[in-house]
Amino acid sequence: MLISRETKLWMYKTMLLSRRFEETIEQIYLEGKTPAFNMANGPIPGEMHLSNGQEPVAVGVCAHLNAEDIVTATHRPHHQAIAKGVDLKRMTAEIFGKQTGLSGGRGGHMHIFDTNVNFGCSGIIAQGMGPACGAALSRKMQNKPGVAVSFIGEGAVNQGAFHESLNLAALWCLPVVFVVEDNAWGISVSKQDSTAVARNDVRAAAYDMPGHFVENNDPLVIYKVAGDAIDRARSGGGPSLIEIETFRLAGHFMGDAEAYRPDGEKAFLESKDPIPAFRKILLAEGTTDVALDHLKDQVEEQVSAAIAFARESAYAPAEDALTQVFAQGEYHE
Amino acid sequence: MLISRETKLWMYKTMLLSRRFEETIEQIYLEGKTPAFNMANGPIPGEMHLSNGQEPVAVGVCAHLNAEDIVTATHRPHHQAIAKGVDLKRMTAEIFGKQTGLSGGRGGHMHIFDTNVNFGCSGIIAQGMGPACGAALSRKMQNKPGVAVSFIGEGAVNQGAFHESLNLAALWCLPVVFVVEDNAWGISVSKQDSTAVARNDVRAAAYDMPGHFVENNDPLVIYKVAGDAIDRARSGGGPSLIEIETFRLAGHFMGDAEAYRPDGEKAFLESKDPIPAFRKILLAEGTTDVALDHLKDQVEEQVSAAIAFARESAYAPAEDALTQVFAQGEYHE
Amino acid sequence: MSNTKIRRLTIARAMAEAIQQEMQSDPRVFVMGEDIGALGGVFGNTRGLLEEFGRERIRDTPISETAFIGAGVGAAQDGMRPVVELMFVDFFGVCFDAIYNNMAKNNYFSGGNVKVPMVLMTSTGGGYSDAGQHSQCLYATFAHLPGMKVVSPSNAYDAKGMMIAAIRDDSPVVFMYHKGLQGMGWLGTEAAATVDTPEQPYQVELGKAKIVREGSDVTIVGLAMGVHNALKAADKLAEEGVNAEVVDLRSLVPLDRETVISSVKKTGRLIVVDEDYQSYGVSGEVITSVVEHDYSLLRSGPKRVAYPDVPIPFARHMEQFCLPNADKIVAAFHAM
Amino acid sequence: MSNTKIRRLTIARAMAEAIQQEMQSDPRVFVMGEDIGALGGVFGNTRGLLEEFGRERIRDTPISETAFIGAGVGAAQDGMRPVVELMFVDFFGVCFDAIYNNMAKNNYFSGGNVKVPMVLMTSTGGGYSDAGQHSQCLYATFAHLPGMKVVSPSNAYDAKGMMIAAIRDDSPVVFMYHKGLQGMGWLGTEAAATVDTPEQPYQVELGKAKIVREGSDVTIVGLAMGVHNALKAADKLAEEGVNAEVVDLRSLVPLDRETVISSVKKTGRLIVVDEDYQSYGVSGEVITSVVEHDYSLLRSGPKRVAYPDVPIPFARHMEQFCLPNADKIVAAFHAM
Ligand SMILES: Cc1ncc(C[n+]2csc(CCOP(=O)(O)OP(=O)(O)O)c2C)c(N)n1
Ligand SMILES: Cc1ncc(C[n+]2csc(CCOP(=O)(O)OP(=O)(O)O)c2C)c(N)n1
Ligand SMILES: [Mg+2]
Ligand SMILES: [Mg+2]
Repeated sequence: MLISRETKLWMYKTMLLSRRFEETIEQIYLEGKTPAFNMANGPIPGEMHLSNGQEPVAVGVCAHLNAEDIVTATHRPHHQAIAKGVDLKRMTAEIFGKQTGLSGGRGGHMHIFDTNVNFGCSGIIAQGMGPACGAALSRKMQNKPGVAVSFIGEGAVNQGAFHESLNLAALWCLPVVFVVEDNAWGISVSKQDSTAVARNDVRAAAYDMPGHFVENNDPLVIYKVAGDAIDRARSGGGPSLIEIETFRLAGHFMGDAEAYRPDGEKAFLESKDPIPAFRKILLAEGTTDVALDHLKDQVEEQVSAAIAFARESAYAPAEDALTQVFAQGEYHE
Repeated sequence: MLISRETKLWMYKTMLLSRRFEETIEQIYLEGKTPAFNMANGPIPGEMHLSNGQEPVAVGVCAHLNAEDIVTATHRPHHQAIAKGVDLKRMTAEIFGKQTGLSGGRGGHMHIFDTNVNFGCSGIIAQGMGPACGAALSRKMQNKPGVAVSFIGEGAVNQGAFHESLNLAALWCLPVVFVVEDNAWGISVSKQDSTAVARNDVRAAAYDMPGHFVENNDPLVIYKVAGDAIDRARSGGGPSLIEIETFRLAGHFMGDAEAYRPDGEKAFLESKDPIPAFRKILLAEGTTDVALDHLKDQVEEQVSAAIAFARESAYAPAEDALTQVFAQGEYHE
Repeated sequence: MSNTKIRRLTIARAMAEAIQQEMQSDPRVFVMGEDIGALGGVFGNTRGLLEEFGRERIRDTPISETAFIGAGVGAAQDGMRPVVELMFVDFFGVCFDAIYNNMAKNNYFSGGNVKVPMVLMTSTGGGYSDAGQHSQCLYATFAHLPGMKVVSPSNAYDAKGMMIAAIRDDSPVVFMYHKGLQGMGWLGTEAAATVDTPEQPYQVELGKAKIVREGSDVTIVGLAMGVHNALKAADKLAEEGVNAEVVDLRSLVPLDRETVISSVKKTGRLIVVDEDYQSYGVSGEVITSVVEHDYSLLRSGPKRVAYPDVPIPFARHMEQFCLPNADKIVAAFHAM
Repeated sequence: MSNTKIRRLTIARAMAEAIQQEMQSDPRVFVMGEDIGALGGVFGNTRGLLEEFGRERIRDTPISETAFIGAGVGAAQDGMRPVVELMFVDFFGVCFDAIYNNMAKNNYFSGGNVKVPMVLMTSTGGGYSDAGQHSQCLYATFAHLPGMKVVSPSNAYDAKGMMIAAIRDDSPVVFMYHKGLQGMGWLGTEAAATVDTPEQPYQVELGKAKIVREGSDVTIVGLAMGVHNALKAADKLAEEGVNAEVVDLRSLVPLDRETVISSVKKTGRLIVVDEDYQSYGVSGEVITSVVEHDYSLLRSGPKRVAYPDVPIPFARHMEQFCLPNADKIVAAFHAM
């Protein structure tokens, strides 16, 4: 599979966008949380799971997706959302809990839903997998185009939903691709302390579906492997499982002291940060510094605009908490 | 693995005991249920899942178990219970709902618990698997002998608990063996309509554990394969997965019209009934008809005695329904 | 009696007919679940559908409730209208996250942008010695958690109309059918649930209770099997000259508190019948709804006739000892 | 104040100390759960245990709640006394069968022959904007189903004594700890939960409510965070000359109805505070328990201050709008 220069630049830019977005969110998240760190305070309260370092997965996969394709994401959804084309302003506003947010502040950062690009989340481990199968089934039954991609972490593979969903997808030959972001950690528990096999691609055989493993967080390899799997799904060939080695550069969530990490791991991973690495490749391939800096400027602007939008937006009336429980907007006592 | 004549005779006799027990239960179950079949009536109300045809699995596996070993069984537990040495009289009384039953009538046929031989059940698909891991863990932590065997049906392999339990058992190297009774049907749904692979032994690779498949319901092969797996578990080698092709000669439960079965399947399976087949082998190996008939007589006596015990036992006072909810025997409103 | 033809259906047939008619008129409707195809549902409520609609739209599933109920959510969100069966409500423990954390909440989490028009149908109830993992009602377990409508019919007429309403509803609806009312002879059955049921599609509005017997002396509230026990109790009380009003809740969410309150206004007495476990359940909610609304409505202490807080025993006499019945309701009245 | 040393512990430390002491004295006790090892539990309640007891007895698990909670059941049945953590109660939907159909019922199914001495500890509660899948209480969801004790402490003294009692109990106990009381600064915390806690092991009997403030004008019943809201409301009411009695339920199963009823006998007024969803929940059960016992005890209509029947919103102002608080309790009193 050839990768056009345009696609590579989109990938780079999107990685950058995700990174700059999160770096900015990180700063703002800490507002109101010093001197004493208290999750409940500041303009962005609650848990915050950053995806720094995992951008290659999101862009390598989502480069193959259109708005009509479905993505189910997790508690760590920013990079995936951004790569899928979720409205950045409204997502940011949602993370701030504002009325202009994608759900008017009801969902927050673990519940990003954008129907325009068929993006959804669940904060419960592996629980996007069944819905991804269902969306894929819906397309198949309606004879409508579209594949579903379900992202999960390597910790999620030991959840029953993983097994049930892979079996169902294979049995019904659904257009769905399961992507495991192997960042080596499920909170503080390492992959080897949670999983009986070293690589989850071997588990694909249990469902008679293709399994792939991508090493070293390489966006270009991810692009190729994901492209093949997505093409296969699109053309009626059924599901695939892809596990991708990636890096969690930050803690599990903000505030995580990460004492469980082996010494030196963080520094080592930072030295392998995929964004500078990808920049080097692009430069080596002849893209100019100027061109890449220009992308960076565009990204800065997008992020600033999104943050400004979120900051300037109003909060919904508090009573709106009692709306949108049921489909007519009502709630029933 | 050599099989002693004594073991073979035990296996034959136990298969016979299970069969004759169920044939008798079948008759009694129908008492009070004619002319109109109504599950709620008769001396044995409720659902009744027979295991006719599946006896080889139970005896081939349980031949290797002692009272201290743990078995977790399913909604279809008679053959396993009998092979594990559950008190037949008290089990029968339980199936009749009598006070002398293993649980005084609280459990019934899907909830057979005999602590003397570490036997338990759950009527929920695959939910014996976690407890089997836990019992195995308990032995390991206490440095006490004993392996756990978890029986499930081939329909149960697509339940999340299967996956989670196999991973946990492998990860923690637990002395547990998972035995899948592949009778080709989960109620009315065939294996191929529920499972993405033809044989579940391939799924063992997903947990880096040995997987075995036994064809054609052969008690002697089952004995060998199970023996190896149980030895392995006993000696600290960790878990195994065994799938055994077996035959469900009856309906899913009594009252099942079995319209979903392909024409001729039942007759074909009956022609392969493992009990006469095993008898032939034993005869060929030199056991006499007289000796085998003698076993049969013993079995008849055991069954009659168990049924008589159950019939003659009293029902517990109805108010006993309100006891034994908590460990002190009490219940809390 | 008029000369229009009486068409008595069991609840099982009424449900199947409702689904069939909706499938005929709306290609988005399909059914998923265990043994709902060739078998027609263990409790008969999808019988005949496979023959008419084929395996694409009548999908037998593996025993993977988390995956296929989750798939129902995903399909509903993508524009389909799945009717998904959880064979026994007792099995909710293997798949509840897909139900209560996703099906029920995604409308809210998405600020109303994602609709989940899914029906989860599931069987409830005991009385036929199916023991403690196959006989529960769990009404309150579902009704306690926000975001899903929870309904349970007591007769075929309501079953058909409520199923059609549920399928057409843009909110997720949990449709609980009581096994003892299905009209499946092999389970024993309450004959009074098999009633005249129009052939033409019609809806019974979800969230509205119904006064199924008018009376002035005591209000007996129940749903599903409880309604039949209440009606039988009302007959017995009538022999004593006591005039009981019976309210069929039909729906737990939304709960039609007004109908209950109006009835109690009239009668001044309240008995709640519930086959689900007593504590933290339906009876407490109904009683509290009345007393918090107007403490002076009741002329004597309210009563509950509910399943005691014990797992359901297998033995018939033990189970029957625990189950609500007409005599217990009459006794509750006498104790008022 | 005496000169004995005050030893203020957070609930997190009190729980960890209780487990530690039981592990020291009883080799059958061990801990399983996600991130309970090196991390010491996301909410701090196993901190320090890995260092003392090692990986065999302090077992980090895969994210496989069905398997490891099921394993807890199997180990408990085999003679161990596992303390198993479900990180957030909100996750019960992926593993509830192991809990309510096995852990809770096997004692009964076996006629009392199989004991399941297991503690399932799980975090509850919101207030820090963790949104709708990480902020629930689900008290009634657990308490509704028979066979498990369900308790929730409001302070460190009770937490330690109740944890020790739970570990020593031969019945399964669900130990629900409220995140906002844990004393983990990063979650915000209710300072009043951090109280003097003896070093020596001691038990607080499960199933006994406690009057944490005596009064004569109104009974305010709550548990966990609700107790602190009730106490704050009582302070405010005191300024108006109203003397509120506050009952800390501490346990939902067994539910100490007598203590509540005795209190209402004295005060004639009842307010129930509950952070769990309102309908089909704790408030209905407590109120009904009083009115069915003696309808004449109440001098005015009972009130509930509970979480409305909506998923928990993320935005702080929306969540705070929904949560019970002291002002709402005071307002409820004024509306009586
Ligand atoms: C069913 C369930 N169990 C536990 C959790 C708590 N939890 C949230 S994230 C997480 C770790 C997930 O690890 P992984 O899947 O590798 O994703 P990552 O955080 O590394 O992106 C856990 C255990 C949850 N949300 N859902
Ligand atoms: C979680 C769960 N889902 C569904 C059922 C209903 N059910 C009982 S037996 C059965 C089929 C089981 O098939 P299999 O595992 O092959 O066992 P078999 O009946 O063939 O022995 C089903 C679906 C159940 N008991 N538990
Ligand atoms: Mg991870
Ligand atoms: Mg089978």
